[in-house]
Amino acid sequence: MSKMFEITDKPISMEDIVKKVERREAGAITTFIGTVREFTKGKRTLYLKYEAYVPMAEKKLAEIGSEIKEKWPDAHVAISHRIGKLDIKDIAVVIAVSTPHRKDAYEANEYAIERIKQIVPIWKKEHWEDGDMWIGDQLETTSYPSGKPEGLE
Amino acid sequence: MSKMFEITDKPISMEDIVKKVERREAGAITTFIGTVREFTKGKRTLYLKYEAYVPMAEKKLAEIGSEIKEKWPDAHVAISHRIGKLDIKDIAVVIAVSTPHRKDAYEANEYAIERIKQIVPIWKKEHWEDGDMWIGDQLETTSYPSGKPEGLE
Amino acid sequence: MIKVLLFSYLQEAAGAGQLEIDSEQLTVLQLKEKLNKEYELTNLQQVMVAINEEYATDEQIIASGDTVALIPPVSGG
Amino acid sequence: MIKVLLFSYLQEAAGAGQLEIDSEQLTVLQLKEKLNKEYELTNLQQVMVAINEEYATDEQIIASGDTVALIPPVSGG
Repeated sequence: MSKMFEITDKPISMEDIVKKVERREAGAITTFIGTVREFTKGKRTLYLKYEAYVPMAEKKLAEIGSEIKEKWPDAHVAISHRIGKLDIKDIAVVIAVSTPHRKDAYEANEYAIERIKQIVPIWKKEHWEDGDMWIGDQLETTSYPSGKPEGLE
Repeated sequence: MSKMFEITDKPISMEDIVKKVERREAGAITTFIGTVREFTKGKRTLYLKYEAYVPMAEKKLAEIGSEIKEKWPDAHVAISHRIGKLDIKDIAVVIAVSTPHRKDAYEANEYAIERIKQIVPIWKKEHWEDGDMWIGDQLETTSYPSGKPEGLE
Repeated sequence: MIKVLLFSYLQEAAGAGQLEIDSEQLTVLQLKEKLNKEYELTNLQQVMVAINEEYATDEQIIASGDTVALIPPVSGG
Repeated sequence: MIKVLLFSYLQEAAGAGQLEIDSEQLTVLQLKEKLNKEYELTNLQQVMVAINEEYATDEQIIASGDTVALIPPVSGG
């Protein structure tokens, strides 16, 4: 059976992830598709590399699934994150959430991406025309002001 | 060229709609996929029929696109809504929004589905085991308390 | 001549998807009253009207040559 | 023996993805100090530590046989 929460080194098909959450009782499905952006603050990316601590990352993705189940009991969630070399426009992550009511599908989906950026051990290395750098967080610094990821229990 | 806002009587491929908004500058794509739900308040749906005033519906979808462009200038939006007979789990509507920043992609997407339910001339007829009914609005009554769709300028 | 398009339950109630009203000019409200009297379409106060694919108010004028659509509460999405 | 996994820039800084620390028991903070001294890994106060795939605080005890991972600020998604 296919995993609801997975780290993969293969291209991600959004339709496959959506299929994992499709149900006869759920009329609303939201997806978030994170792709590799060419320009970030005017800087041109050539390609990216993602690296993960795979077993822990899959565990943390599943944990996000459990958190969502607590907050939105009717939601079904599937998340796939790709690792390895990704080119511009390649899909890095797909989050699919199905719920009976659409409001929940948006909220739970956004919650998932926020949590991924806080607790899932995945790292991105940007390769620009003039060099490369491991990206430490969404502000593109490598430090956490609080000394640890926000929102961590 | 494929239309960004369309009413179609053919099955909708979510990947096709997503492709319409993919860009090298946009790292975040959200989709909303509305599917035919089998049970609504305990009542079993066998299938649905959607009908539209097609030229006006496409015009109103494009108008929603313009509204979004005003509120979220960086967003690109594509919407396809299917009409005709749909079975359980069939896709009725796909909304895809790409933006450089993910928060906007969620907000603009949710705005689109809310507006569709207010101003786009599409009607759903539910076919249950024990009969059928045109669905007047999301509360499944056929009247608007205010005499016209909310949020209509 | 004004062309009137009907959808959803109104189409079933009238037994036709399209009517032709022989009138040079009338307001949206007057059209609704006419349809109520001549075609027994009820509860039209719940129904929006579009003139040439744009929503219109009860006071707006419909002229010969216009295409009018009766828009019952929508339920797409 | 404690197994220490390194990722991202720490892996490049140490020149290895995995280290083995010959110790029966030490706290997370002690491990960080040890890695700083013996492997010249700097700025470890910004780095989270996971013991057997769970985030741990500086005070938590690491015992021989545990797998520890240094988790620099994450950037998935």
